[in-house]
Order: sequence, then structure tokens, then C-alpha cells
Amino acid sequence: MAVPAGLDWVLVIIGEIMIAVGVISDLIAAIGLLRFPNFYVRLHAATIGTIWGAFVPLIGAALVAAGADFLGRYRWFMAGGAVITAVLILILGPAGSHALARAAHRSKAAVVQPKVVDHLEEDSRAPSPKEEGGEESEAEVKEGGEP
Amino acid sequence: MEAGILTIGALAPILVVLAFILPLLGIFIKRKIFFHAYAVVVTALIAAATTYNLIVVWREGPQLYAFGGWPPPLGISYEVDALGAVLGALTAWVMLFIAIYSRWYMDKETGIPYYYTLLLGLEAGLIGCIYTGDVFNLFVMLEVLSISAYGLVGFHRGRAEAVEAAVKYGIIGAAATTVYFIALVFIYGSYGTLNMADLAIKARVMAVATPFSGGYYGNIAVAAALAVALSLWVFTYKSALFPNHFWLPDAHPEAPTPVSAALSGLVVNIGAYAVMRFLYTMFGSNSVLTVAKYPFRDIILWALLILGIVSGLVGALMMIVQEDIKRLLAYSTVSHIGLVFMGLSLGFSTVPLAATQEALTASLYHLINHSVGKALLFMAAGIFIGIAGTRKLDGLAGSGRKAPLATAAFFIGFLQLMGLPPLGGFFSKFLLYSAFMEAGMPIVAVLVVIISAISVLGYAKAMYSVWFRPSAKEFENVTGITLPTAVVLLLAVACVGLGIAAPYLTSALSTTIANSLMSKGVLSYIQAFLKTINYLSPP
Amino acid sequence: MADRLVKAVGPAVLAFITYIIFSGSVTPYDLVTATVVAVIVGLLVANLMIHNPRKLLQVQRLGWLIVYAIRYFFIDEVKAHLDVMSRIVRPSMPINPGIVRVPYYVESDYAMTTIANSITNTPGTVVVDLDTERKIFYVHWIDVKALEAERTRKEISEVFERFAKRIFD
Amino acid sequence: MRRAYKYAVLVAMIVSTLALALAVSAGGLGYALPFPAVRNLAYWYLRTTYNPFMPKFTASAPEAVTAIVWDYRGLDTLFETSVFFLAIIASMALMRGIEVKAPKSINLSKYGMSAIVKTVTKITVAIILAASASIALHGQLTPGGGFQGGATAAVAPLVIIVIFSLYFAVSSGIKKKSMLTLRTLGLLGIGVTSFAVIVAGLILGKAAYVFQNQPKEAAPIGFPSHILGVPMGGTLLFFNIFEFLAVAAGFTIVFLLLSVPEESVRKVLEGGEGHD
Amino acid sequence: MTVSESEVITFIIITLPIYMAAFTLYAVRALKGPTIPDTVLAIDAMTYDLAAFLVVLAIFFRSPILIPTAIVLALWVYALDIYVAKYLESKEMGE
Amino acid sequence: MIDVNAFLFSVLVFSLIMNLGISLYGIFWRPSLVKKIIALTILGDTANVLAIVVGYRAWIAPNRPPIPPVLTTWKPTATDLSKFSSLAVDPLPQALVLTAVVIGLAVTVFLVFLTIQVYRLHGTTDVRKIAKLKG
Amino acid sequence: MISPETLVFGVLAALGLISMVATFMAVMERDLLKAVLFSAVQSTAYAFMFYILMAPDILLVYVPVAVGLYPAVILFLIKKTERFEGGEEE
Repeated sequence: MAVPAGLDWVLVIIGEIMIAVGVISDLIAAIGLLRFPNFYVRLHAATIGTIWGAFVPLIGAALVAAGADFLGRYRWFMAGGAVITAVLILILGPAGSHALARAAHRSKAAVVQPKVVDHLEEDSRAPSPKEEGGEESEAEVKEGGEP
Repeated sequence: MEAGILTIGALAPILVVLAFILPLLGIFIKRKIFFHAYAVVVTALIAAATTYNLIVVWREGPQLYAFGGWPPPLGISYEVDALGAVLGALTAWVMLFIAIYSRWYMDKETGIPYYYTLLLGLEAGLIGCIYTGDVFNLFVMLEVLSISAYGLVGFHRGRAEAVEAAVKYGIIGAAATTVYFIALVFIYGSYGTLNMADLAIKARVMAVATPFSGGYYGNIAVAAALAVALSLWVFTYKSALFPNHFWLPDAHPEAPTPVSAALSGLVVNIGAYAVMRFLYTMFGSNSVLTVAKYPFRDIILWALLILGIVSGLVGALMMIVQEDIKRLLAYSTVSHIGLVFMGLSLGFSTVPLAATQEALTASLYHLINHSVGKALLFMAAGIFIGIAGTRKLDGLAGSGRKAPLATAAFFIGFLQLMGLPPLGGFFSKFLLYSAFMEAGMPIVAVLVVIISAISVLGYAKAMYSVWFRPSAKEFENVTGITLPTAVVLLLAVACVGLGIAAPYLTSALSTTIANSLMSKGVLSYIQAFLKTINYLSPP
Repeated sequence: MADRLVKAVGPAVLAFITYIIFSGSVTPYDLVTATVVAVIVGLLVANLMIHNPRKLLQVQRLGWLIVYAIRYFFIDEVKAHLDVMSRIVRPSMPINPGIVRVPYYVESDYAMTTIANSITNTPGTVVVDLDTERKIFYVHWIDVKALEAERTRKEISEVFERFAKRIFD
Repeated sequence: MRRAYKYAVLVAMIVSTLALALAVSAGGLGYALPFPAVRNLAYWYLRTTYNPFMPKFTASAPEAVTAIVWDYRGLDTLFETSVFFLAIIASMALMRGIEVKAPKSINLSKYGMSAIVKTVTKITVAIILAASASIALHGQLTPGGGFQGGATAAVAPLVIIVIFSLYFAVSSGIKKKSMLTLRTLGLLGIGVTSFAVIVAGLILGKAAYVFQNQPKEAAPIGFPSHILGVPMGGTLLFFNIFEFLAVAAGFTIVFLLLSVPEESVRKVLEGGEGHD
Repeated sequence: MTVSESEVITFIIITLPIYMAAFTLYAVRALKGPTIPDTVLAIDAMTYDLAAFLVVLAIFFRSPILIPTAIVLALWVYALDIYVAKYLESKEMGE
Repeated sequence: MIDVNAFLFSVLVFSLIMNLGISLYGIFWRPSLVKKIIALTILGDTANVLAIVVGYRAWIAPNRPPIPPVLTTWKPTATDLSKFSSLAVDPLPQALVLTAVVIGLAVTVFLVFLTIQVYRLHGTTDVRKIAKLKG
Repeated sequence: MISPETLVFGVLAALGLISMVATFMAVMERDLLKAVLFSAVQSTAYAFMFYILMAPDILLVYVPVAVGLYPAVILFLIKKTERFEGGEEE
């Protein structure tokens, strides 16, 4: 199995660009993780690290592997493994950060500070109006939520 | 040369596979008697097989079983010489008695399948440790042994002391085995092999390259010294030598009584056995550890001697103040292990070889005496505890009168450990004494006597409580102790036999030592290894 | 049992594809083991995974998935990433965070999860919690631009929702 | 104050590490770097793990580590597995008599974590199981093997227990008994595989060894080395499959036991049992 | 014309220090805390990136055989996330 | 002249040795049983890394790294085999470590169960308090 | 230009130092939950080391055990027992 001539270079170049994007995103995400003031804001930096920092370079590495002849017969194994890992990260990464954010909010392990508004806090503090539409709560927000 | 003796190679794997089945059967079979019978049958088979191995090894010299048909350093091999065969048979037979005794003791407990799984696992670990010819396999078998032991110590999960003792035993034990693993890393790093016989060659002949493992890497003397020093921690920990004895008085008494017998009688032997393997078979008297530039071996042996003495004294002294009969017996184990280590440490380069051989013989003899005697004592104590319902010596007062036969056996066991002349204990202690006299260490020889004398006080206290002391309350007449009494009586007969056969045994064990630990024995150990390599190597 | 077999088809196909891609080779050995593994895995997870197996057969859903993937990765992700990355590297670090309500109007769990994961996967918005009864996501937003439910939905999740509806509902 | 002390110790350790390293490398000690040649024993492993030129002295698996683990040093691995098994048995002995039953009239969706995580788990379980099976079944060709695959597969039951709640897991068949059965069967399979050749040898009257895999000069029977043109390493494939089952089940047992609610444990324990 | 090995390798060598800097910064955040979710988040991001970078490094080492490691890393870190989240939000781990 | 490679490699080795020391401190001197277990896992891990370091081999050229001990061809020629054995790292320590990891896992799992049981019976996992409770 | 070999060894050295700091923090930390997570950081560093030292098999075993299982088991343990070493918060 070989990639048609000419295409391999294209694959490699695209893959390298993706890897480069990934590495730079990693660095920026790490800086963001250090600079941002609280856990919830850091979640966004971590998302950069997950999607552009991990998903993209994984796909890129798969492309490079598909194009790079010198890796031998196992390079399809590598490409396949990288793609499956990328897909799993794409699915699992957000679920993990969501679970973490929810747990942090429920257990008050991390405070939402600074903040403009925290509707979740309001809704969980007030006994939630069960069968009422979204309009009702909208009004509440306007009263208390404006910065 | 055939493929090797199957009973050597298949013993431990079959044993552990037989143990695997038990929990599954436990789901389907609820009758307890089935598990008792199963355990007895399996241990009896193992006892028969180890005895067969002993006979074969005795007749034909060291036997090597190469697993998978790979020549030894490439594959794992079990190598059984006379010493290993003797200890293996001892282990299997004592274990058989323990399994029979468990029929009585464990009948009222829950979780019988788990108990027997762990007990058979313990036996597999013991047999594997003794038979193995590979230092890394020794590590694995030590872990098999240890995990079973931790599980059994904590088996009475409702007792706070039991669980706590198991945790203490477990954490430090796991650290110790990890340190042994580091020692193995050093050994492999510098010698490039893990086989005991191969290491024995390489530690002695400075410029040899065995077919599959040539060359040295770095300074092998330093590496060997470091490895031995690190690995001694785990061995002394397993046999509860003085600074590492802290767990034993907590752990052994808290285990179920048959397990106490196994731990005190058999598990502590492993440490002594492994030290013999390390300091005599592998890094022996003419090895790299004794050359003039690096006299590491003498330092290590001196340290062991001193620790043995201290251990003997501490154990004997602590026995006197104990109020709990099983704790008293546990401290007695510490004391006796001290004696055993004193014997096996008499291998300095300045000591005449005859004295070394005599001391090692005494050590081995004492190991056997102690195993049988201590198993007997724990099991007999279990009977009295069952009668009185307490472990305190005060509460046990007079309980022996309800079970006179067991008491008789109990007394024989104590006299055995005390060292009264017609019994085995006397001869092994005497042999130890004369070995030290011969080696020109009269002070140490006298210390052996002193340790025995101190321990007499503790034993006398226990004996007095069980039989002579008037009981505070009236015990009910007990029934159903026929089986355990029979077991302890059989062991008592064994004790007497060990004493009566002393002249024969002394010479037989002396031959055993000569055939396995002295230079002639090591040579035959190595020859069996080389023969196998030649037989199995590719053309 | 027959019901289970029908349900098992979806996960089995997924497992088969995963196995082959992960192995990266198509020797007879791989095909045989992949089939065995796929059947076993399919039967194991059948009841867990699929509620309505017929949806799998509608090919246009797959087409929408691909369209959605392309649009998502090349437009939405790029915009969001560049936005947050610029916030990180700018010395003033302009952030204006808060947790807002975002309603959603899809039925199935898969569609809802797709929307939520899409929201979380774009930097700048993270689903912190959700209320399945009132159909509201609580989204942590790095730069709160709106507070009313419909406007937040327009800003954050409208595109995702449109596609999710086509793919899963 | 204590904090400052702590960090001072940390800094001192880092500095001393660097200083020691500097001293060693400046001293020119040969041990500082790995050796250019591999040890002789390792050389033999690398030479014989897959060598068509020595058909009577090879393990027939391109993966040297798996070959060592299950063929050259198979005994170690058998006992390693039994250590894990004995640990599980000892743990079960500590937790004996404690059964988890899903309450009859219970709304399972009330337990567990958020709906998003649940849905994601539903999708990924199949992928996880397939990938782990691939790791295990290619253990003789690529890095991986029974333990690795089993440990990866164990993610699935574990996240199910944690995300959907223990009751859901129990009601959908992840039970202690079935897992113990699976575990025991896996181990028995390992045992049978390790004794297969020697039993065949005893029947055929030929020399054979415990844990034998490929035919040897001295013991001429063994497992087939290739299957469908792919090296399968003889026994290694079977060992990997059984170990896969055993490890996945073992991990699951551990987590089932650990996630038992504390109240029900206390209820059993207070039922009273102590023994002298 | 086949892909030149040295070109790809050189490219990866250039990315290596940048990546290592990111890894160190993640580790700093993980060790600094201040709260539990912060630490987990940092480990999370660190490990996903590590999984990606292991694949890239496999090209550098010319050993595509090293790949299955990445998937295991990603899966188990997800499991770690879940455990910690469960720990924080519920009373019993099994409920 | 200091060999930079040797320096960097020694930093690795010495930090591992430091880790051994720290974890031994944790096992013996920290009061909490849980902390002891954590330190125990670190000790085991560090020993494993040391074993792998022992099995590593030097690079044959500055840009020719060693390869994992996996042969990537199924129909090797003699050249392939000799190239493989001249590049691959030592597989034996890896096999040993595999065994050691699983064993460490088993022991840790059981210790965890024991510790939970200790807490059920004593109400604490602090060894100092347990010693006090015992009297 | 630094040679690739030096670069890789430099990564190893950095990982060694990171793991050392993480180990130290894990052993010294009073909050056991944090200690577990620090030991997970150390495990990640070790996992990377295994990779660079060309031991993919070990990585595959080690990651489930040390990154996944140990923290999980110890989290369960802490949940069932107490979270702070030496009693609840100071």
C-alpha cells in the first residue's frame, strides 16, 4: 500500500502544519492555564489544549504517517491508532471538562470569581420553578443579573 | 538426560492452579466439608510429591527443571539441591498437618473457600521460593507468599488488631520487596543474568562467559555488595530478625491459629533459606565478595551474627513479660530465628570450613526442629484457646486438664524448643554451641546457652498456666477436639523422632549442607546448570 | 433476543470499524478477529447504546454529519480558538466571564450531547451544568455578550442545534 | 514558616541532584551513560524471539517483551497473575458476605452523573472495547498483550460503575459472581495453556516441558507458530486472550468491591463476628 | 520523489522544546493548584497533549509501533477526570 | 570538559534516586496510612523506572535513536535481524517491570481494602492515633 | 545546533526533575486528595520517561495502573475514610 506520488508530500506538509498549530496551541494553552484567574476561565484554555493542542496534531501526525514512506509497513497502524485516539479525545475531552466543571460548581470546590453573572447559582439557590416556561426565569435574570 | 523431573517443575504451577479453582467452586458448592477435603487431598499430594523429589535429589544430586525448554539464563529454571529438597518436604508435610487441623478450626468460620485459596497460595509461594533457581522468580514467589500471608493475617476482619497488624505487615513488607527488586536491578545491571547458578559462576570465576550471558558491566563487587545488602532487608524482614521483627508479635498471633502455625513454622524459614542461597551458593566464600580488596561478605556476616544474637536475646526476654499465649509463642519465634541466623552467619573467611559446615548443619537442624515444634505449639494452643475462649494466660489457667493428650503434646513441643536432651531441640542447640566453640568464639557459644536459659522462663510460664495453675472458672467439657489432638500428637511424635534419630539426622543434614552449600555442593549445583545448558542449547 | 440482535448491529459495526482502523492492517487474521470481537462487543453493549436502530440506516444523516464536521472544524473552531488565544496572549487579558442559561430544543440524548460537546469543544464556552427537564444548558462564557435566553442561544449554540437536529432527531 | 522550610528542602534537593550529576559527569565515570551494546542475554532474546533461521530455538513472536513475559519467563507471569488473583481473593475475604443488590423499585436515572457524560459513555464503550481487544489480540505483533488490553478494557465497566451508579452496573450484569467466574475461567485457561504441550507430550510419549511453546531440539512438539499467515507466537495468543479476560474481570471486581456503599458494609459487619 | 526523512525529523526536533515548555507549564499549574479541579484540569490537558505528542514523537523515533500508548493515556485520564468529579459531587462513589 | 549527555542522564538517575529516598521517608515517617500507600506506589514506580534505565542503550549515532524491542518485519532477512539486535533496547528489564507493576498493583489494592477496614474499626487512618487507641 | 540525542536526554532530565518535585509535593502534602493528584503528575512524567526509554509495553501497563487505577483506588479509599492527614483541617 503506498500513497500516489506527489500526494505524499502534500500529506506531509499539511500534517506538519497541523502539528505546528498543535504545538503552538499547547504553549498558549499552558500560558493561559497559568495566567487565567480562576478554574472556570482556565477551562477555556484547557479546551484549546484539547482540541487544537491534541486533536489537530493527532490528525496531523496521522497524515504525516500516511505520507512518510520511511516509517515502514506499520505506518498504517500508526495512522489508524492516531485517528482513533483523536476521535476519542474529541468525544471524551469535553465530557471530562464538563463533568469536572459541574462537580466543581456543585461542591463549591472552585469559586466563580470574577464573574458577570452566575445563572446556575441563582437557579440552584432558588427552588426551581418546575413546570414553568423559560420566560419566567428570564424576568428574574433581568432583575438580579445585570452587571 | 530426560526433560527433567516433572514433579519439580509442575508442583508450584499445579498447586496455584488448583487454588484458582476454589473460589469458583465456592459459588456453586456450599458444603464446607468439600473444601476441607479438597485442601487435605491437595496438600497430601504435594507432600507425596516433595518427598519423591527429596528421594530423587538425595540419590542423584541437584535436579534442574528448565521451563519451556529454554536453557536456564534464557528461561526460568527450578533447581533443587539437597537443602531445597529437605526444606520443601518439611514445608509440605507441616502444611498437610495444618490443612487437617484447619478442618477443626475453620469449621465455624465464614469464607472457607477464600481461606483455603489463600492457604494453598501460601504453600505455592513457599514451595516456589524454595525450589526456584532464579532470583527474579524468587521475588515473584516472595510476593505470592506475602500477599497470601497478608490476607490470612487479616482474615479475622472483625478484630481491629488483626487488620491493623496486617496493614503494618503489608506496607513495610511491600516496601521491602520493592527494595529487593531494586537489588535485582543492580544484579542484572552488572552481571547481566538472573539465574542463581549463573550468578554463582560469575561471582567466583572472574573472567568466565557462560554461553548465554557473557561479560560484566561496571564494578561487580560493589554491585554485588549493594544488591546483597539491599536484599537482606527483605529476607530478614520475612524471617523477623531483630530490627525487622516488629511486625511479627502483632501479626502472627492475630492470624487464625493454623495460619499462625504456618507463618511461624514455615514462612520465617524462607528468609533464612534465601540468605543461605545468597551468601553461600551465589556469593560464597570464594566469591567476589571475599577478595582481599572488598571484604564485604565478612562485614555482612558479622552484622547478621550480631543481629542474630540480639534477636535471640530480645525474643527470649520479651517472652517472659507476655500475658498472651500466642504472643509469647510469636516472641519465641523471634528468639529461635536469632539462633538460626547465628548459625548461618558463621561463614567468615577466618573460620575453618568444618566449623562453618557444622554451624550450617546446626542451623538447618534447628530450622526443622523449630518448624515442627512451633507448628505443634500454635495448634495445641489453639485447642486450649478454643476451650477457654481467651488467649490470656490467666484465662487459660487449668484449661489443659480438659485435654490431657493435647497438653502432653504441648509439653513435648515446649521441651523441644527449650532444648531438653532426648528431643531434637537439644541436639541442634548443642551442635550450634560446639560449632561456635570450634570456630574459636566461646563467648557466642555461651550466648547460645544464655538465650536458651532465658527462654526457659517464658516456656515454663506457659506450661505452668496451662496445666498446673488452678483454674479460675470451671470449663465445660469439650467435644470434637479429637482431630486437632490427633494432629498435635502426630507432631509430638515427630518431635520425639527428631530427637531419637539425632545421630543419623546430624550426619544426614551435614551431608545435605555439604552437598548444597559448601564448595563441593556449589560445584554440583553449577554442574547441573551447565549440563542443562549443553543439553538444551541450539546445535 | 431478536431485539437484542437488531440493536447489536450498530455497536458491532462501530466496533468492527474501530478494530480495523486501530489495527491498521487488513490481513485475514485481522478480519477474522475483528468479526469475532465486533459480534461480542455488539451483543455486550447493545442495550446500553442504541434506542432506535433504524436511524442508523438513513444515509442522509451521515451526510449531514460530514457537512457539520467540516463546517465546525473550519469555521466555528477556528474563530473561537483565535479569539481565546488572543485573550491569553494579550497582556491586558480581557475577560468578562459568567455562567448563562442557554436553552435547547432537541429531543434525543445524542443530539443534546452533540450540542453540549460542540459548545464545550469551542474554547470560550463550556457547559457547566444542564437541566434536562427544563432543557437548559448552563454555559460558562468567557465573554458574556448577552443574558437573555434566546440571544445566548443565538450567539452560542444555534448552528450546532440546527445540525444536531438533522443528524439525530 | 513550615512552608518556607519545606520549599528550602525542595530547592536543596534539586540543587544537590544537579550537583551530584555534575560531579559524576565531570568525573568521567563510565556509568553515567547507557552502554552502547546490549547485554549478552538480551542479545539472545532479540536474536531468538522471531527467527526463521532457527526454527527449533525461537518463540515465534516479533514482540520480544511479550515473548519473554509469556514464553521465556512464563512462570513469572503465571505467578504474577496469581498474586493479583490472591490479592482479589484476600480483598473478597475481607468483604465477605457483602452483596450489592439493585433495589427493586428504583429509578436508575436518578443516580449517577450528568446526562452528557452518560451519553458520551454509551458511545465510547464500544470503541474502548474494540480498541482494547485489538491491543490484546495483536500482543504478539505490536506492543500490548493480555494485561495491557485487559487494563484498557477495564475502563468501560469502571466508568459505567462511576457514571451510571453501581446499581445500574449490577442490574446490567456486571456482578461480582459473574466477574469472579470470568476471572477464574481466564486463569484456568492460562493454566491449561501452560500445561497443554506437556500433556500432549505425555500422551504421545515425547519429551516436553511445562510452559513449552514452540518445538525444541530436545522436546520436539509444540504449538503452531503462524495463523492465517500472521505470526501468533504459539501459546502467546491464547495466553493473551485469557489474560485479557482475567485482567478486565479482576479490575472490575476491585471496583465493584470498592464502590459498595459504606452503610450496607457496616450493616453486615455489625452483624457481629469476632474470633479469638 | 519520496518524502525526505531528515526534513520531517528536523521539523519535529524544532517542536520538541516548545512542547516541553508547555508540558512544564502544565506541570507547574498542576502542582500549584490552588483548588482540586485546577490540578485535575492541568493533568487533563497535560495528558491529552502528551498523548498527541507521543504520536508525533513516534515519527521522530521512526517507530510507528509505539502508537497504542496514546489511546491508553487518553482513556485513563478521562477515567481520572470522572473519578475526581464523582468524588467532588457525590456522597458515595458508587451512587 | 563535561559531557552534556552524561550530565543530563545523570540528572535523571539522581532524581530517581532522590525519589526513592523521598518515598521511603513517606513510607516510614508520615503518619497517615493513605499517605504511606501513596508513597509505596511511588517507590515501586521509581524502582521500575530505574530498571528500564538500566535496560536502555546508547544511541549509535546522534540522530539514530534505539528502537523498542519489537521486530517490524514478519519475513526477516539475516540483515534485518542483526540490525534489529544492534538497535533494540534490552527487553528483559521491560518484562521484569511488567511483572513488578502488576505485583505492586495487587499489593496496593489489597492494602487499600485493609486500610478501609482499619478505618471502619478504628475510625482513623492515622497510625499515631491507632497506637494511642490500642493503649 | 543541539544534537537530537542531547535534546532527548534533556527531556529526560527535565522529566526527572518534574517527577522529583511532584513526588516531594505528594509526600509532603497534608490534603490526601491533592497528594494523589500530585502522584498522578509524577506518574505522567514517568509514563513519558518510559516512552522515551523505548518501553511501550511498560507504558501500556503503567498508565492504567499508575495514572488510572492508583488514583481511583485511593480516591475511593479517601472517600470512605478521611481526607486530611492527621485529622480534619487544621
